[in-house]
Amino acid sequence: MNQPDVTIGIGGAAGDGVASAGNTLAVSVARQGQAVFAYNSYQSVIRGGHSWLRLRISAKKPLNHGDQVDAVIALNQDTLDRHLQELQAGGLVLYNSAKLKPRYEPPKGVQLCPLPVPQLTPAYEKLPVMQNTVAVGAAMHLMGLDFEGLASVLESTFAKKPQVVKVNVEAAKAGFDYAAAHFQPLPKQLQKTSRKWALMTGNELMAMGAAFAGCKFYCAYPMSPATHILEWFAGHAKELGICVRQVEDEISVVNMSIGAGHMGVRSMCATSGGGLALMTEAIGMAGMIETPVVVVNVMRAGPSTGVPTKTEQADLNQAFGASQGDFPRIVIAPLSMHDCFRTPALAFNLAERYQCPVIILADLLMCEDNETVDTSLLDVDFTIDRGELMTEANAQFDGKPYLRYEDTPSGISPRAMPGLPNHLYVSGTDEHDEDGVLLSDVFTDPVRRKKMVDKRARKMDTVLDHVPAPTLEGAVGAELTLVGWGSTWGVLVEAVERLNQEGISANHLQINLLVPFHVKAVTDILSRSKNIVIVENNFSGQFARHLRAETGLVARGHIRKYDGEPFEPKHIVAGVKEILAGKDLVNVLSTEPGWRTDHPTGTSGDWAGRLVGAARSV
Amino acid sequence: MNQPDVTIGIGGAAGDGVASAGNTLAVSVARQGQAVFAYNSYQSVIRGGHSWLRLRISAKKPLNHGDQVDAVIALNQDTLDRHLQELQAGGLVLYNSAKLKPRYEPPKGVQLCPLPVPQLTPAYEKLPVMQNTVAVGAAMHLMGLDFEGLASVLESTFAKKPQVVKVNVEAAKAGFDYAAAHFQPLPKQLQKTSRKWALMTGNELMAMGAAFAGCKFYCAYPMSPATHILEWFAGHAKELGICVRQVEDEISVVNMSIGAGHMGVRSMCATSGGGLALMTEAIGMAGMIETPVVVVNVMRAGPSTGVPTKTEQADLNQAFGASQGDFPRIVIAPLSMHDCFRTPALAFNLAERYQCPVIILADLLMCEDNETVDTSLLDVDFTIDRGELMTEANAQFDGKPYLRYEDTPSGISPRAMPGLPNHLYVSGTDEHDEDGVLLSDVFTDPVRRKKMVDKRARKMDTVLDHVPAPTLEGAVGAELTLVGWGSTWGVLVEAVERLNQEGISANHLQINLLVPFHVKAVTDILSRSKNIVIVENNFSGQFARHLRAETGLVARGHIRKYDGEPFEPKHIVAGVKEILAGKDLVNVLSTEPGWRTDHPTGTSGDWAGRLVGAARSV
Amino acid sequence: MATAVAPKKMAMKDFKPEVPPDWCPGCGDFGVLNALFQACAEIDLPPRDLLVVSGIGCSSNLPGFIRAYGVHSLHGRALPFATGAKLANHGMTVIATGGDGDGYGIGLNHFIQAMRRNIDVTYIVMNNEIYGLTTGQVSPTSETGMKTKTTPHGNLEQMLNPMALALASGCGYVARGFSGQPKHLMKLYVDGIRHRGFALIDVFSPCVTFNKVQTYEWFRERVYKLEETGHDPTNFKGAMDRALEWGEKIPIGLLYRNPSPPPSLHEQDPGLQSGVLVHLPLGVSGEQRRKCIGEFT
Amino acid sequence: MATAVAPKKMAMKDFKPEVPPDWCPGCGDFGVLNALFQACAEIDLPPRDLLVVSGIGCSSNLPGFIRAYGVHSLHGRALPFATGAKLANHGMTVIATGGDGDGYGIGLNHFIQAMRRNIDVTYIVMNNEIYGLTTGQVSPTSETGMKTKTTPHGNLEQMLNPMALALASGCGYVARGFSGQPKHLMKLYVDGIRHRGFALIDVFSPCVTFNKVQTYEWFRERVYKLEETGHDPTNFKGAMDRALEWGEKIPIGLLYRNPSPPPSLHEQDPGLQSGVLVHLPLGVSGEQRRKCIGEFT
Ligand SMILES: Cc1ncc(C[n+]2csc(CCOP(=O)(O)OP(=O)(O)O)c2C)c(N)n1
Ligand SMILES: Cc1ncc(C[n+]2csc(CCOP(=O)(O)OP(=O)(O)O)c2C)c(N)n1
Ligand code: SF4
Ligand code: SF4
Ligand SMILES: [Mg+2]
Ligand SMILES: [Mg+2]
Repeated sequence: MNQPDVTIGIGGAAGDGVASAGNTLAVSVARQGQAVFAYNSYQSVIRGGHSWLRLRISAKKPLNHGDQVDAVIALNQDTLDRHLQELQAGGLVLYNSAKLKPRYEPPKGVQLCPLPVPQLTPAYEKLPVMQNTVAVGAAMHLMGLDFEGLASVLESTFAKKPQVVKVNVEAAKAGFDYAAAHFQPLPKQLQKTSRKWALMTGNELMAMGAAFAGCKFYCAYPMSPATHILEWFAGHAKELGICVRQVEDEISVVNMSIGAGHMGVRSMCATSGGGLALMTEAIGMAGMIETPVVVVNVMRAGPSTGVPTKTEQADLNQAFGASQGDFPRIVIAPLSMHDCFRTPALAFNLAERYQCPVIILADLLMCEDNETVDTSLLDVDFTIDRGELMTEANAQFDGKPYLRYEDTPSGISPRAMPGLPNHLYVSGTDEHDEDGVLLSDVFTDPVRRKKMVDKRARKMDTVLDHVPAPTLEGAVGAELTLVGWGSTWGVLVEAVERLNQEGISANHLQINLLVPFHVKAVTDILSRSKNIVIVENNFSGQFARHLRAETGLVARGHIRKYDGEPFEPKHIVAGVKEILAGKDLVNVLSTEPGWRTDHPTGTSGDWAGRLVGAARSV
Repeated sequence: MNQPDVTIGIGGAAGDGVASAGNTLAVSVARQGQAVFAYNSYQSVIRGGHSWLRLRISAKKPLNHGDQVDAVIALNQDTLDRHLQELQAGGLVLYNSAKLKPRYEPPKGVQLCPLPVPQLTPAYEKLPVMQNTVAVGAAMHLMGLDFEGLASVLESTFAKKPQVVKVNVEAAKAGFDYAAAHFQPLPKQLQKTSRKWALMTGNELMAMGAAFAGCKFYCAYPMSPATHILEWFAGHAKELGICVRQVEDEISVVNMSIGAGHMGVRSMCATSGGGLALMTEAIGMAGMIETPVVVVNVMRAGPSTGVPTKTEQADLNQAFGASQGDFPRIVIAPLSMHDCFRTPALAFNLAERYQCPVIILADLLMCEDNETVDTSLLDVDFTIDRGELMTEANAQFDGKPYLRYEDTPSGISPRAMPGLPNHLYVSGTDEHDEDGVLLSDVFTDPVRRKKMVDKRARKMDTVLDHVPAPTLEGAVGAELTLVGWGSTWGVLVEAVERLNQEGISANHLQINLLVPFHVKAVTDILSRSKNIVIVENNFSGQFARHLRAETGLVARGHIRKYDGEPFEPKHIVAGVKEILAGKDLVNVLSTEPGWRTDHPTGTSGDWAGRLVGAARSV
Repeated sequence: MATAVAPKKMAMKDFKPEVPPDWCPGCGDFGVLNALFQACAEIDLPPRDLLVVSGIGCSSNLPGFIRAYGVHSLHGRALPFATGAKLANHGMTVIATGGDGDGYGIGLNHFIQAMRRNIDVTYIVMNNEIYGLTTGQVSPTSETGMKTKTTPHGNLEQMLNPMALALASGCGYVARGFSGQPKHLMKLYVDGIRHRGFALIDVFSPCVTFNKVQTYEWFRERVYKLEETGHDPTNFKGAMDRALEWGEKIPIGLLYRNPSPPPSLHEQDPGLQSGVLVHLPLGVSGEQRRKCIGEFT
Repeated sequence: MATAVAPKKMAMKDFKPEVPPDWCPGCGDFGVLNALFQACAEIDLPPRDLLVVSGIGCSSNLPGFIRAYGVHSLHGRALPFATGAKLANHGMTVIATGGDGDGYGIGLNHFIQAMRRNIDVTYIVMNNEIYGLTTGQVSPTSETGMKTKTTPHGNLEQMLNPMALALASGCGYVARGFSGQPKHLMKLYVDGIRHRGFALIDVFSPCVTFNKVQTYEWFRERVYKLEETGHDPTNFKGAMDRALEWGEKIPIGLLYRNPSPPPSLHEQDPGLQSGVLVHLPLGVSGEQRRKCIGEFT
């Protein structure tokens, strides 16, 4: 980390244009070779409320959104009031002085940067959102970047309305120049590079990765935070020749996806927890009829409807326990946004090779937020392994009856694509024999029943050979091993660096394949660890339990978070210190002043006359 | 076990009257103070096929169906052919000599007992099913019982048709007398006692137990093997004042049940695995809005549709992982049929005290089969604990606003029955504050969010105080501890006796409360055990995994079965011996000759021309 | 009961909550809610005797915005929840509310079966022909050809017709309102709540943020009141004709009311003949118990 | 492809499987199946081009009893499975089969949406007005008052009317047959399979074991053929009138056929314009890839 990084927070109400200002800024810095990691904390209202977008920007790719803002762009008074206090010496806040005024004393050393927007752009009078453009222009300067990147972004954004381009570019330039003339630049100045970044969300990466890996059928029912996968697919269906359907519910979604997978296309669907609950019955069907299907679950804070706009990692139990009975399934949790891009390809290969359902456990943090990914990592040809699939191109007919569920040594039975001559079969969710004929309709047949259970289960024997085992990151022999799974990878990498800087020697193991589990590899690594600390974004420690069930390993300490906000490096560092001081479980909490919320009925504040009806008699 | 026991197998096709003959016999022996344990192996066809009902009869209550038949009543030729070979010296087979003829040599010492039915009852000519009555009469004699019990049963069975009573009683008597005159009685002769037994299935016991414990709302969608709970309730709804509804699907079932529970009635529903999958989303809702509801899952052999008429214990993962996120739930597996009767009362008390969903994990074996239960164990007043429920009778209004989700020290928030004055509230599946107002709609509120998760979770802290910990059965310090859960209790009790008789010192721990888990009590017991052997009726060892996850304990050996047929004591004894000989996993299999099935397309036999279409070209 | 409550005439304000709705300014659902306040006052229904159950969606936030007992259940499950609640305590008035996605998408099966079942629940559907809360995807009531985030080339499916489905499913009270006509809507509510049995009130309730086609203006140009045309709501075939009308002119008002409605479910259910379930003593008498056991001896 | 197959005229025997159906002797489903053999032969459909998808129930065992590609899926889910299959390979003929519980109970939502969606699937429902496989519980099509194992005091719900629902849902081919009239039924199948788009054929298929009311005789006394009455199946309102008929006389035959049917879903879906999905090359071209990435730079 020899490159400086700057974190800018943009806040406003829904409708104030937080997202678009953030996007303009992010793409502009990306065009100057900066990498970005964004985190947007927002509210489940369509208009109004508060939205707080943090962009961490650096020439060296940031792996998380950091834990300290350097600059704030306040689009409304509320933002100014909430977040001013979060800044530290050297930090600054940009705001439209014609509209907003700080109501608190800024922390020591924090620079107030009022922008006289009406003077800077005449367009403001009719288009109040021009204040955003001015502020973005100013921010570019204060970070030490050039103006050109921003101009080119504004040009492409408004490509269809040339007059608007001009006004915006002028306003941005005015902001840029005004900042140069009136404000102190940030202490950390960014360096331009020539790297090419694409700014994308995990959802977009997941969708694009799936399409590149041969997904031909995508079906979904809208559900946050997975909806954008559907929207990306819908927008690209025609040009890429993919059938994309929104249907009546998640039950229909998964059954259609399995139906399509059964016919021989690569088929995927996505949802979040409650939708996955509805899909579980059919996931068992896919296990039983041995149909490849990929089901993405973008986790959000539960239980039940929970907090739809907040992140969590608490659906591992659900994925593990999806559907009744024992059957082969694979569960993978991508570790980063780039991993969101690669995971569908892996999932399809495994689903087709092992003819079973594959569940991808992603989460809101990685799927809804934006990150820059090196474009060269995206422009790749995925290896496509369709497993033992018999098509018109490769099928041999030897005159022998075709056994769809043949009891082979590997447990994998060559699968004929329906429509093939000489390979008729029936796939049934009842227990069936090798030829597909139901065993459930005979009186009883313990021998054949057992044979078929064993055959299916045997397929899992070789999965681990096809998925690299996790490896220890950092120094072997460190005092402390942090263990995480899924999206916490980026925050843990940085936490480990900081711990080491602070003299606490730590290394790191991140798990992506949850079922089946790399028992041997993980045990080998962790049994050599001096102190294991498991970090996960849920209440009960679902992964810790899974690890113990699989390997018997018990951690020395646990750091958990289930307050809706994601981990930041500082939480982990603080948690580790508490554990080293003797605690075994640390539930960390986000407590930034900006996150203090005025509860509509004020449970912890003043009650009088505000509580839902109950206080009045009926 | 100083009382002899006799096992009679009755076999025939669906439509031959196997069940009614078995029922007549069972109730007749019960009226002479004999206890019965029945197991019916049947086929998922409505007519034809084969059905094989085994009744184990003794003055001392048998805890399982045993592993050896002493006598066979063959209602058709198929039964005679299949099951004759299962008999051992001293055994006998009864059949209608006018219709059937043994086609194999009987095993040595087995008595053939042909009944010349047409001579014994003139009614046979018009009513072929009279052969059953004759055979049952004969069997009564051969076991050493009186005729009276049988006569009284026939009288009550045909109470509405007096002519039929006469004919049946005469036919039964003729069979009884013919046997006395022509056949050797069974070597083991039963002794009459004066105990009172009710012959019931676990489903009936579960339904009745629920009704006695105050269930006022029962809703279901038919699904084997849980359907009979619905049928019992439907038959008793009117007289007992219970609302019983069959509705469109399991999603509707569970949501209605929760709706009813929310209003303040004790509400239950039941299904099997695939239905439970559909219910999982709403189980999470009950957890979040803190509504008591009891959900019964009668497990059958899976995965997916699986083998609907066969038993298994493979839905533990599903129950544990039902729905997304972390929330309090309770999972209980009854240990016996009598326990099926008691469990709903326990479940309701826990559900209401802790305001959470309770899942009862029963299985086909215990729920569909008949067993005698001492009537004095059924005629009891259950203690009803409604927890902190505020009704018009007990609610105090102190003028303060009512907080439905008040953050109390126990985590339990007093629950007002809707309709109460001054206690209006909204229950939402979104995260909400103490007053019920949504937290998900505020910007973010890490502090309150965490508070509410903690509050809900804290409720589970005292559950273990209200459910007795499991206790070790048998000699402390035995060489071997068998550990089972749920319905295997009865077979394990007998297996332990036999092992001890054979000089293998063993004791036994049976678990009924799965979530939360009696970690301390179980660890205390098992950490003192020399060798743990876990017995469970599934492929992957779901309980063994659960035990390890909860306690870290790993067994020396595992005995598993997943062939559709239930464990018998002999399987356990044999399994233990293999483990003592060094194996760590023994998958036992039912291999009685009677269970050999002629597969419709003969996977393991002759193929020619029988296989589904594939062999012919299209 | 701790506090005796003097009977009094309810007014709109008695139903207005402390928590202000967080719908977008101008959202049609405000009109739906206001008319409901009025209808409840009109019926003189004490809030404590009212249960409002919803699913998930913008519209389904409604129970949080009315002073009554409320449940904000799962997406698509308002009707089964409401059915269980009504059967458990048929002394309470039960209203179910939700959106077009909630009721006609994921919850469609329950909708149809609830009508067949004739449960005494009033169902108010805020039909904005879009998925609002998830920010603008196609709904079952979106018109064919409509471009949404998930149908960028236009919706290929035929619009679902809730009026015709309700008639075909034996619903005894079938009405449609428009949130831009709150007085008219209020009347439909009052009659619907008073109707013994299932009552459907589908309400055109514009989503000002995501549906730029079916706006207030769009509806205002098209809707006409059946009450002003001499339509006979007891004539089933006439109602079906009106139900199929869509385009230049769209009818609102009471399409159909069964002139001889069958009893509602709770009036017939054998188990409910002994009284309101929540008020029955729990468990069974010793005599009943022994009778039940005796059947198995 | 290994073996070249000479085109030939299909006969009933080509569809008869080696596994004999295990329905109860006399079950109506035998007639349903036989008529299907005939229809497939009539259409001259090679078994390998036919996919038969069912749910769970006695009736849903059908795919095991016909030589074709088959799927015996989940209870209530035949239509979504069939829809996914058809969209993945629209070169195949897809027939979905099942029972009244499967299609009109647990699967009702999918049924209605499939009709709106106009997926080119022929749906054959063996309607015995009872749950057969689970041994005799009430079904959505059981008559009001019917006593079953779960309605010992009589069914309280109104019978679901699949014909009226199909019409209200925009189904372009709505027919009803009787398994006791296999020739007539066969003709309905042939036309239904040939219909471009969703086709419903509801078949009265008596359950001889559990439905002692709606027997062969019961139906024989009541059914009459629309084809013999001059009924015009292209007249929607006339069809609705017929759909509502139930009692002494019950119509069978083609109730409705849309005279100008819209294209079916696979003909319109933007993603399917490049061809049959299963035959498209997997993945995307380098050019397409770079275009997709470029949108984010
Ligand atoms: C099982 C499940 N699937 C999906 C969602 C996500 N979701 C929430 S609201 C909604 C649709 C809202 O549309 P509608 O019911 O029309 O209500 P509106 O917001 O338009 O008022 C969806 C799909 C969910 N909450 N649960
Ligand atoms: C999710 C689920 N719920 C319940 C069942 C049990 N089940 C199997 S078939 C059936 C109903 C059968 O009725 P129908 O569809 O009319 O077919 P029929 O047997 O009458 O032909 C039911 C409820 C199931 N298999 N899956
Ligand atoms: S998004 Fe639409 S439906 Fe939702 S609150 Fe806003 S205007 Fe209303
Ligand atoms: S139970 Fe009924 S539907 Fe099922 S096979 Fe027998 S007759 Fe047919
Ligand atoms: Mg809507
Ligand atoms: Mg049926």
